[in-house]
Amino acid sequence: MNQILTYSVYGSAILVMLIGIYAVLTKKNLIKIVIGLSIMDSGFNLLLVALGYIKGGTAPIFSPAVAGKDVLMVDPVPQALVLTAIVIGFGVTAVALSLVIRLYRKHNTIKIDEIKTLKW
Amino acid sequence: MKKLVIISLLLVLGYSLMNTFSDIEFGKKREGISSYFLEHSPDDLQVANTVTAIVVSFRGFDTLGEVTVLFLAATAMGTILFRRRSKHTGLNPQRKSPQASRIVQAAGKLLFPAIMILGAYVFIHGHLTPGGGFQGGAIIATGFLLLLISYRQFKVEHKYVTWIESLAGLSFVTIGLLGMILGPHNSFLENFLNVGSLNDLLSGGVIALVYIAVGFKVGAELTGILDTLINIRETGDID
Amino acid sequence: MIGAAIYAIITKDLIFATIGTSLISLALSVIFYLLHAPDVALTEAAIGVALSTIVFVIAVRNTKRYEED
Amino acid sequence: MVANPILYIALPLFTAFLVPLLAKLWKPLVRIVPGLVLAYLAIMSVVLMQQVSPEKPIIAMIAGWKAPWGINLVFTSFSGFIASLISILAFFIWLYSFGFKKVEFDDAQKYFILFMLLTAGSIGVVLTGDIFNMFVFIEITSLSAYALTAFYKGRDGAEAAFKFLLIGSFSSIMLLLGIAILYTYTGTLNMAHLALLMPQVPMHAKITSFLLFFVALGIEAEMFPLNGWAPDAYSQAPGPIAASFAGILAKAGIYALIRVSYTIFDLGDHGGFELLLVMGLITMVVSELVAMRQENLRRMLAYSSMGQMGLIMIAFGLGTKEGIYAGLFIMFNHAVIKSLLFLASAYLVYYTSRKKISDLDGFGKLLPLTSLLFGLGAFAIVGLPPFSGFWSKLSLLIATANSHMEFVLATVLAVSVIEIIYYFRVLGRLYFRKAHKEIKVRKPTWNSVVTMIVLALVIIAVGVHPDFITGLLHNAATDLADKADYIQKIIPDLFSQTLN
Amino acid sequence: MNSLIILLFILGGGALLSYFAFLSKHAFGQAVVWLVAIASPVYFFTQVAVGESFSFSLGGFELALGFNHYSWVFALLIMVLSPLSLIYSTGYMKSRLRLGTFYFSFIFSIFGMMGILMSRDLVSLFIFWEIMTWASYLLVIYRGKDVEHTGIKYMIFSAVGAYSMFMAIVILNREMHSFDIATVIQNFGNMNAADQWLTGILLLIGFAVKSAVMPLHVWAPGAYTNTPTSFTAVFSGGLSKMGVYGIGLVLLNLYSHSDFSQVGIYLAWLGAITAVMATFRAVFQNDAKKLLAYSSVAQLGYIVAGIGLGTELSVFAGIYLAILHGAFKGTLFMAVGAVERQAGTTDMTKISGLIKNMPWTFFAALVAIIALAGIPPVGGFVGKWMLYEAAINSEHMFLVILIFISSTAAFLYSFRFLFGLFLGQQEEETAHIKEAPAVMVVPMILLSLFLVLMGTFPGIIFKPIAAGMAELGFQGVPWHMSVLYNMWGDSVNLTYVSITFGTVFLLGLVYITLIARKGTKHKLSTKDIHTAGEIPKPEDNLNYSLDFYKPFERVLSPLLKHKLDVYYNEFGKGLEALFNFMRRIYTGNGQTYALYVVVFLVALILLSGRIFGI
Repeated sequence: MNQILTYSVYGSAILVMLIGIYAVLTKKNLIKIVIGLSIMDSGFNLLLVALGYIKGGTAPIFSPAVAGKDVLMVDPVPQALVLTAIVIGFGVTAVALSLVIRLYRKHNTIKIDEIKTLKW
Repeated sequence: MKKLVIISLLLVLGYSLMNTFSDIEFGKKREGISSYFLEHSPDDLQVANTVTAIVVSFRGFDTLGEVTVLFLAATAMGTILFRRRSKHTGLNPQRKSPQASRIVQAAGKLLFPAIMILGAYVFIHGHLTPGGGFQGGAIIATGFLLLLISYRQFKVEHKYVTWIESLAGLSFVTIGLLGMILGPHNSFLENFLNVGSLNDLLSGGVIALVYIAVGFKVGAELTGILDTLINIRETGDID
Repeated sequence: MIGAAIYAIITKDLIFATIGTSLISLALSVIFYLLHAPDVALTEAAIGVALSTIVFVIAVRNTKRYEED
Repeated sequence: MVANPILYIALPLFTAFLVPLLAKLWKPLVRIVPGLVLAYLAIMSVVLMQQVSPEKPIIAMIAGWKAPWGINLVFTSFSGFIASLISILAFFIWLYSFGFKKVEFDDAQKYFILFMLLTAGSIGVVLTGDIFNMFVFIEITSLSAYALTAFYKGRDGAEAAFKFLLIGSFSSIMLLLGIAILYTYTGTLNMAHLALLMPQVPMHAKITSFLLFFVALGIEAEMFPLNGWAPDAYSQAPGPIAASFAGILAKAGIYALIRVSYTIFDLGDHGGFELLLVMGLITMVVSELVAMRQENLRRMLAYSSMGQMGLIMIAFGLGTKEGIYAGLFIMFNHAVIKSLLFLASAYLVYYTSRKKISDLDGFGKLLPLTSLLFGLGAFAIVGLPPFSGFWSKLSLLIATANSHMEFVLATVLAVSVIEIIYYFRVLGRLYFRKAHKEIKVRKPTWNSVVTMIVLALVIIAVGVHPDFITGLLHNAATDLADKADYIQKIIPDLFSQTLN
Repeated sequence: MNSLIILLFILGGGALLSYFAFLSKHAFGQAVVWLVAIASPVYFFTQVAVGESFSFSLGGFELALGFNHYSWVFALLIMVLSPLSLIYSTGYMKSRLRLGTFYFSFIFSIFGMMGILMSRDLVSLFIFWEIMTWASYLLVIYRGKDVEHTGIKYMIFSAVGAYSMFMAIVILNREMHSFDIATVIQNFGNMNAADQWLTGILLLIGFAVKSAVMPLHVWAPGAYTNTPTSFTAVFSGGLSKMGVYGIGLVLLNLYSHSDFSQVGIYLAWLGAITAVMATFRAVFQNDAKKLLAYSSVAQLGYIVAGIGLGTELSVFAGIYLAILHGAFKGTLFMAVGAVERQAGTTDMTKISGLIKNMPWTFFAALVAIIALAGIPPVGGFVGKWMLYEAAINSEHMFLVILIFISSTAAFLYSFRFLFGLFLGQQEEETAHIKEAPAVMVVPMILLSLFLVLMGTFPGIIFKPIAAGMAELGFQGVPWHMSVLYNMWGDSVNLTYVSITFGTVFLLGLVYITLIARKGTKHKLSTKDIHTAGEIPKPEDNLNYSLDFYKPFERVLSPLLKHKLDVYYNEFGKGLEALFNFMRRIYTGNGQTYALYVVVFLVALILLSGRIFGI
């Protein structure tokens, strides 16, 4: 049971990541590429949170309800990391999209293989 | 053909990642620094939300970095889209796109204060309940987003955004530097206030303050980013 | 979620693709909640579902809506 | 308090947040205040470098938490050396861009914000003792680098920045994966603690994680074939930014790579170093050969820069203390010399709106000082005495020879010949050709002249009397080579527990 | 302070000073150059001596300076030749463009040469070697002619040479744990044979490039021709001798006690072949400077042959010829430079009969040519004789033949040089040419007098050479070996021979100037040539110097058809194509770059088993 859960949770997270990478590597559209990057990040976030999950744990908050009791809590560190990762990912996505807009204004296309003034 | 190659590459990659992670049993408790956090967050810091304690205190530096990343993203977008911050005031009559419907406008008007309050609540209570500076800030930004969408002539006053984001950022760093002067270990971002008691609003010492600063900062930052993007057509003298 | 991801990358209409990513985030947010990570869930909901999507939409509006081959 | 490694990060961030407000007070402050801060950091570097020794690193806690629980900034002889190098170089690059007439006020504001953050991020990468924190700083560095690459309107900066971003995103996701693997197996994020717990990580996870780190940081360190972004970014960014890419960004990248492969992982002697060596060799050969055929001066410099990075990787890939010493020496030289070349080339190329090498005929007469300094830089970078580049090349070759790697030795030298050819081709054009016609050139401003002359003086001073820095380099090499010592200095309690 | 350091300081400081002085005012610059030209030899001859040493530590290396008797011989040459050329060039350099660079590089390359000679360890040797190389490179491309070809070719070959030296040096260091030359000599035997051969060959390549030995000589003619002539004098006369010095050092000193010294004989062969080929090429040059350039390569070939043979006499001859060649080739280049400056060209088919216009220059050139051709009153004869003798004694008969052929052919170009430029009938176009200014003529004359002096009192140069040979491990006074010496008995030395010849020569000169001058009264146009019915057009060059040795050229044409140059060029082109191909890796498409990242990662993962050995 646990084995299946392990494989399915991690597997789906990795699969989402791979789908993202696939989009980045094959799609010609710049926005699609950025979407791919963001999917990639989502996959990773899922993976990291899942890694921190502890069966039977509660959210790592010492609310009055749990105060004083000895409770098992899920690992808070991955959550903190994912928090950071999400925000950073958003920042990168925003910058990427503004670059896409600028590229579109300049080249009037958002196909990546038509934008290669700089080469060799 | 190319796609096939790529897919096979990705399969190899996926296999090796899976191979690595499948050894880690899902949902199993592991040893590590997190137990220390779970122990010290309520005891030393009197912070109920351990994630907040980690984000703000144990790994406060990361948060500073994060806030910086957002600030950086806002600045970067301004640079990339050649946005002139100072010249941009007042309404813009040349706006071509149609107004949003009345319903949306009314809903926006109604929801905006509620969203604002929610956002403020979230970041003020960051050390007690789930949520905190980032979440609250993001919620506030959504509120502004609503206004930006529903009222076409709505303008975010850049002066204020700039002031808020700068002051919030400065207060974050200043709190950190004060920690170097006042804190018991003289280290950056160190708590120098009374930590209060667990599950009080005024607990956690500087953590609450930092998260409020973060909330303002993130809210201003995200609003700025959205505003930059929404208004590029008018201001964007992009080559 | 995987379905949303696949949809997001195969659809030619970028607005729909954007909605696909938004769906991913939504699903992710729920999963985070289920994994006892309310902080992350909240963040993902606010940033991933709302802000990210809107940023994508704006970008699409400023460029081209449809992907061409 | 006055001299604390934290200030390397805190002050630039503070300034960056402050700049928009300063703009409202008095506009010149936007230019001046960053300079003052950087000057302070540069002075602080000198002070700290005198305090630090391999036996006594300076460790700064954040929020009063000791390692491995809190994030620490670790200013050792090694990291401190790189951080000092970066901060001092940043000051000079600021000085160079101080005049910067081409940029309007509003842009200047953003320029300095981004530059401060680039500097802070890079120093953060170098100083931090925590691996996730390093990731955050790498992101800060990369984001500001993307924005700065796309800074100028008229150029194809956006294209370069997008490529950079695309590859940079891969870098960050791999870095995150690597961190995730390490965290799940060890439960810690502190580098020293990771290094301590590394033996308990199963081999295949260790290798996957190492490879992910290797590729991710290889992107930052411009390793072939991951360096597609580099020539574009270097050639499209503003001159001083290209200089800081070479002197600051790439240094942070290679530092992270070195730190990961030397300190965190224990794979070095089991193939990690060989991998680094081989990749360095390939990077160097390919980049230098490609540089040979460039028509665009800035691209040529960019490829040459990548070649130098390869050289650094070779040096560190030897895995001996001599190799580390040589690698550090090359890093130092590359930072100073390449900066000089990029700064000088800004006047040669862009202010005249000429990009091709063949357009440079006769510039020696039109811009005598700039051309002279460029020439000096070219002499130094190819390793001719009496300039500083020679000593680093000598130490690298000695280290290579002592590791019994004749093939590497021969390749490095053969590639050096190619390097000489393409640099001297440019020099020949600059000096010994007649100018095409009357070209309007732009005279360097006083501040850029001062910057370039200072860099040139450093090159000559180190070239004539290398003992100025060999002591520091030796300390740094000693420091990096002794991994156990690093762990012990940072987490003494846990270290002694493990021993018992 | 140590006198060696002061000498280096005079040269190095002088170089920098001259650069800045020329930036401010021309006269200042000239003054500095004069100062250096006078101060450095004066200081050298009065204060510096063999045996002084100076050791210091730099960058973690223990470095040592100091002359030994062997390097002293070469130092003498440099310190005579270079200051004279410096003074000469104050007159020679007409254009004031980039004079600062010119003198800086000039003086700096002298600095480099002196440094090489006083280096007692391999690191400082290499440092000075590189300094000398780049300084001379700046002079090669100074005129801006042919920068892409000649300049780059010179730099490539120099760099290849220097770096192979570099490699050898670091490998030696690995084995010896020291850069000190004395230590290397001492412990050399302890090295394994493979390393001995490797380092030996690499070092030889390094030095052979500078002395233009056969497959590595292609840079030389072009570089010698393109350099401003006042420096060519030093370049060909002094700088190339550094290669000779190095070969001597390697073969006779470092490696003398190992099997490796067998290589010497092959080097001798190469030298001899170089001599023959270059001589043939020299014969057919129309340009006087080019002719001298090829002749330099040829002469260096002899010298290398001499040193390569490795017997006492041959080494002695080699060193002696090296010194002599420095002096006479210096003089010749100076003479050509004077002609170049006054007539505007060195093309022998354009000018002729300059003897009347430029008698002093002619005199200097004549003396030098006599030395070159090896005619008794001047030293060249002795050198050649000893070389023949050594070659014959070594029983490599074919080598003797080669050397003999080349020295015979040298007569051809010697004659052509003299005849083409100075003798023959004067043409109207060249009638207005005047003698070069005194600053140029005086150094030339001084140098030619030095040549005469060396021929007349060979002791002044034989003694230092003998001392130098002793340093290399050849005991005794080598010229005793010579048949020449024995024939004249112990008490007779060359002074008498020279005086006799000199007197005859002077009488002849007096006869020519006083009496025979009246000889040719009737004036014929040099262009009045039979054209077999065809009417010569004005653009046809009908000077008699054109195709001077046409029939001979026809005979040799199959031999001369193959130029090594061509092969090198083809090789270069192939490389360029390869590089162009490699450029395509950077396609410009961001996605491709991203793909590289993934491919690279996957490749590493797949190979991880091999990389990490599990």
